[in-house]
Amino acid sequence: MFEVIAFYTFSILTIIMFGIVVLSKNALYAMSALAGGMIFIAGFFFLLGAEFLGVVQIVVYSGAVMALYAFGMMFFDTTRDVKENIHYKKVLYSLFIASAILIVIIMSAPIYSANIEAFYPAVIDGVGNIQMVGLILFTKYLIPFELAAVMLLVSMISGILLVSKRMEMNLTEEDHYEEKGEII
Amino acid sequence: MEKYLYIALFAPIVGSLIAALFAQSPKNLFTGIFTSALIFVSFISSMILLNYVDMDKIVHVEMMDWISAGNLSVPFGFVVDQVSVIMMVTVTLVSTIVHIYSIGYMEHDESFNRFFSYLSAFVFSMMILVMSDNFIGLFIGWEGVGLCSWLLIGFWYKKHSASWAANEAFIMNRIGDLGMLMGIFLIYWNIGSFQYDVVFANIVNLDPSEVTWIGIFLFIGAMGKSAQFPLHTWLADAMEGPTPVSALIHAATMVTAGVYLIVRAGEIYILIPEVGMFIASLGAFVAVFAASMALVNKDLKRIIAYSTLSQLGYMFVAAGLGAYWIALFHLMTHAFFKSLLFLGAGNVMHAMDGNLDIKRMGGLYKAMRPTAILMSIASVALAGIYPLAGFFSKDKILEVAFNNGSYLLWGALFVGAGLTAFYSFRLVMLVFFGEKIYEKDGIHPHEAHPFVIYALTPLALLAIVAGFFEHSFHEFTTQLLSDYEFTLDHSVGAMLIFATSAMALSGIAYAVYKYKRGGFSENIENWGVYKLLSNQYYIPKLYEVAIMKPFTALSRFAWLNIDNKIVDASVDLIAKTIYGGGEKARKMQSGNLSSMLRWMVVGIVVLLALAIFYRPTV
Amino acid sequence: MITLTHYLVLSAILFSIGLVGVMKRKNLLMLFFSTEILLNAVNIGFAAVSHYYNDLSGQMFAFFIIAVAASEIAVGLGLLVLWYKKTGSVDLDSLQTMKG
Amino acid sequence: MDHILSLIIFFPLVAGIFGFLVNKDSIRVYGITVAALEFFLTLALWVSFDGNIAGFQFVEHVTVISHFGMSYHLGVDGISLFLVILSTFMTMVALIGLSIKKDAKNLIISVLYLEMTMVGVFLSLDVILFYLFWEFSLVPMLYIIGAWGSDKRIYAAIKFFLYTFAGSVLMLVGILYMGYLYHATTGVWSFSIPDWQLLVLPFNTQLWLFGAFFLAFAIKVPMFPFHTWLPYAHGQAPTIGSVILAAVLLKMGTYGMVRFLLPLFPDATIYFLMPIAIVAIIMVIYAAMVAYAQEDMKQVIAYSSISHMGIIILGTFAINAEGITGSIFLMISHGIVSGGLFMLVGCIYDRRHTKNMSEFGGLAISMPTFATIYGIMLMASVGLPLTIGFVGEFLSLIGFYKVSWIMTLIAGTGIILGAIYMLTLYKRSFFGEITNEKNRGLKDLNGRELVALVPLVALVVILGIYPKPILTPIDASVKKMIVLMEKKAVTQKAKDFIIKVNTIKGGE
Repeated sequence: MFEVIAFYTFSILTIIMFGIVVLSKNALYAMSALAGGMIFIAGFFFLLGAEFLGVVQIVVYSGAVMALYAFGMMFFDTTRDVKENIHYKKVLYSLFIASAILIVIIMSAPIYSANIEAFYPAVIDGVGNIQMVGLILFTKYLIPFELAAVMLLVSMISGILLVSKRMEMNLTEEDHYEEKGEII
Repeated sequence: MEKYLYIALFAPIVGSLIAALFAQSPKNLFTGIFTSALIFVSFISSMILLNYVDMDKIVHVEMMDWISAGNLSVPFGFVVDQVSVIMMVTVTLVSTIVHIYSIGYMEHDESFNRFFSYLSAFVFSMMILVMSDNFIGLFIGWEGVGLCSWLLIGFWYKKHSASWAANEAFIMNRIGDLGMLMGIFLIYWNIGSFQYDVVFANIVNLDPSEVTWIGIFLFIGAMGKSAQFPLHTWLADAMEGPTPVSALIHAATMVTAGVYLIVRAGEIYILIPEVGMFIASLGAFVAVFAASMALVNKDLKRIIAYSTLSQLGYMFVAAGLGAYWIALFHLMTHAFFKSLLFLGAGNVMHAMDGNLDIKRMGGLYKAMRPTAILMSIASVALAGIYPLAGFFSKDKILEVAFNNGSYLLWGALFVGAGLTAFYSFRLVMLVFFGEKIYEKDGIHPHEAHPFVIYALTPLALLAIVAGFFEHSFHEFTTQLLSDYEFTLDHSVGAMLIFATSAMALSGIAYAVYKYKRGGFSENIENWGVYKLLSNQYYIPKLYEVAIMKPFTALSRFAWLNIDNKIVDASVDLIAKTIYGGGEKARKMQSGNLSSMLRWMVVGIVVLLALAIFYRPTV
Repeated sequence: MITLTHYLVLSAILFSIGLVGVMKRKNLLMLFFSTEILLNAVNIGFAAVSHYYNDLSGQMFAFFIIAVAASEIAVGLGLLVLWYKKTGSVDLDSLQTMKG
Repeated sequence: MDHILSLIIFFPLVAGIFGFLVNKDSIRVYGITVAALEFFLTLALWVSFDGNIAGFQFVEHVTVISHFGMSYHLGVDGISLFLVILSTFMTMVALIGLSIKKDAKNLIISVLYLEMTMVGVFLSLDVILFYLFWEFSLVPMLYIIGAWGSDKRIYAAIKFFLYTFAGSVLMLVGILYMGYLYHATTGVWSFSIPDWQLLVLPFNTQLWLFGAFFLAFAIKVPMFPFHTWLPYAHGQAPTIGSVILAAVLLKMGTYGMVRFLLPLFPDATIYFLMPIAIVAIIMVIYAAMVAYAQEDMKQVIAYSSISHMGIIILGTFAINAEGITGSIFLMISHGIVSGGLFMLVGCIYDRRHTKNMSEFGGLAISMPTFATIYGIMLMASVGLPLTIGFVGEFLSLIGFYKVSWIMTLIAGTGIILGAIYMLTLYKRSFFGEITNEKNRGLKDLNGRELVALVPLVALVVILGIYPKPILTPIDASVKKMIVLMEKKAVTQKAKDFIIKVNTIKGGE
């Protein structure tokens, strides 16, 4: 019973939060709503017994990613409303509807799962989720895991380089004389 | 004897090729003499062969293979038998005389050498035509004479009318050639050979309907070459060529090739009397039809051309009714007197500075007596008066028609005989006697060179005496050709001869009488009949309106409308659609991330829809 | 009882919301937010399948997706900042130099 | 002599590459020398060719991708031998007659590449290799038309390229499917023609594959109604391009028909025989009529090519030894004759810079040699006996007569119409008085042009009188092919038909 209540509560909250993200005109509100939505998603993870994933979700998304966005937003003028000119509204809205309907149809379609077998059973007696995740991550998924690590490292370095002062100076030196409007 | 065969065949082409080397250089008497000499050599060889050929002694050679593919095999083979040797002698004799005559006739022409080259090439083609031992060889000659005829009619190519007439002749002949090819194809697929002997030996085993078709197709070929109705218009126009050409090609030899074909293929036609009857009927029709046009024409050469047409009709009557040796006999005698007539006309034409209107001549007898005598002899022979050559051959044809019970044909030929006599003497009277109208045009006629006249005498001699060889000719040719049996009573035969002679004589008499007294009054030119005849029954006009113009219009329509506007346009339309589609699709690639994202979503939607709704049955 | 289907429908709804965002928003930052929504919608699906089928592979994929998302944001934000410095705008319509 | 075929294919390519190093002034001599050497190589091939063997000779086989059965497989038989010789001969003659000075180096090298691809098409026994050469041949031609053509050259070049390319793409699908079928039947991958010829296909499959291959060949030939690229290509191409296009490239289509359609899909061939024959007849008559309506001398000859190709197709689809042998011979003779005619038009174009017949008239007065050679070529084109044009036309028509006499009669009107448009052309341009003063002082053919044209004239006459050395090898190979077709045919109807058209009724 608790599970049902929790699911619906989280569902409604997540949808609302993400709805705000998509529709809000203020970037700050959108970001805050996104952070909230992430936390609720972590709630789903806990509900599904994926504790490790839930923790990672909160730490990485609500913590690190949001912090990054927050820093990023300092560069922009966030007080101003986001102005967006939308052309071809009819096309746009029909696309919204078509895509939404289709996706829901797919997902709610009876999923035939008879021949899906679990290779890595999630629950073994006496072994917790985090322990299992660790086991699998470092056996079967070792190489992807290492690659993900390298990828994160690379992106970190590139992130730093892109925004760092020296880099910026080089770029502005080259483009100093270009007028801003020309590129548009 | 093979040696003589090769000499007879190849001497003309040697002459032609050597003359061709000088084609672009100025006049060189040597070419004329040289080619004439070689044709004469060919004539001598033919005479030797004529002497040699007898019952069993036929010269038959196979020079080399020509085409062989599948089951088909065509050699260059030549045969000298009773029929071909007659043709060879006739052709080479007339050719020799025409060559010598041309030395005089063409003496002022800048393309003297070229002329002799063409003329000898023609003789060569004609020799192939008559000497070949198979239908394909015949066809080679057939087309070869067509080509030479094209070259020679259009010899004075600067004249629009000459080149037009040349093309007309070639194209009309091609229509016939197609028919002939079809006949040859039919022979091949039924018998598997083109050799005369094989074909004739096996033709009896064929289905009668197939034989009928073969006969019809071959006759279509003959119609083209021999200018039978409705393919006759080219012959009169072909008179644009130099006169010796008209004498040689369009009177004595090439146009008679059709008759030769029917005679040669007699063994086929004997099986299909219905087709033979049709040939004879058409021949009789042409005999009268052409003679009627000759009655009113004012052009010297055209009159003789129509006369030729009419005489070809006579030959076809004989050939169609199965009297092959008579057809061949008339072919030979006709060759002599008709070429004589033409060559005489050439002299007249020269004397009149190229003027051909007989109404502008008259009284030329004084100025050119030998020519007048020669032409008169030829005309008498043509009219068929005893004892000249025409009498023997033409009367025989009438007899055949009567004998066959085809009284209608006989009647037509009988009328034709009268007409022939009339127009021949109308011509003689208007040209040589009466008032000297030419003096008004300030022309001073002069006789041709003496050697030209001398060259013509053998022809005149033959036109007079050839008829007396009838019996030996009959014996000689019927060794090969099937004989024709006369069942007529002697007295009826005599009656017929008398009637025909009377008809011819009265025709002559009427012409002489009428034109002595100044001819017909001018207002007959307003008669409907006169107009009809002088416009050649409006047939050339009809061809122009009903065939040439629609064809040109249709061709232009096919090009401008069908080809450009439908076929090509539809191709271009495809290209334009694709190009236009690309032009429109280019907008998709606006570089705007937002619209790209939208397209991405479209893609996702489409793919998802496919994944859900399209389930291939495995 | 909450079944797998519930989770998948939820995931689909969230994904749709993300798509709407991707299509509608012209602000690059907002676009990033929308991509996050897309990724998280999928993550829920993975986790749910993993739970109901008793197979940890789903969680593993979700985990890697988080890693990818994190690095994407790091690089993406860097570029965005650079772009903003250059043009003073984070509007998508300013990114049209690749017009074909 | 083991690798003579490879040598023949790749010699022009290598020579072409070295051609880049040759000095601009001596490139013409270099090009002619290379083409002449190549021609002598093919002559050597002919000399050592055994005309009594019907199968492939000088076969070279090197496996390239064994996994998919693709190999470097060459061979020559009676059918292809003379087309190869024709290609090298016409290339040589066209190079001798070349009068273009602008960028002559690039042009000559393109022509050498083109020669390689043409020879390659005729010599390949592997279908993939065949397809490669088939497609490669488009590129140099595209360049030749596009770079040295007249005003609308780009349009013409692109049209030529895309049109023929669209057709051959369909053929590629057919090739792949055929390869797949071969694999499915035998378990081995192979793209070699001799292997494919042994594969018996079910009737319905044959129909589809026939369609795919046929369309590619039909566009190349070009058959009505796919012919419209040809007048443009000819009209705009420089003389050398037209010569090679008409003499050789079109023959690739009909060669493909003989090599692929007949032996691979005998039942489909017989099934589609009548519709194709009808189209061919339409093509003969229609093209002849359109040719008659043309103003441009070159267009007349272009359309006459279409008309003659119709006869070739008729001969091919007669399915008897006479017809097919005739059609192959007609390919060769048409190559020589139309090539010669295009060169002649090129000669007058060089002098007057126009090809419009109304500009001419009386050319026989100012250029007698030119008129004579033109006349001989024209007569060969019209199909006069004892010229090269007659033999093929006669055999093709006699072959098809067995299939249908009435259709042969209708197609035979092409002979008449051919005479009409050709003689009209001749009359308009050569006969009459000189009406245009510009035509008065024209120089007659010069030495270079004569050197190029006289061999053509000689061949026209010699092969017209003695075609046997060419007919015999062709005939041997064709007979073998017909036996193969008869054996392979799956339907009784087709078997009966093949036997019927190859027998003479009342023969001994």
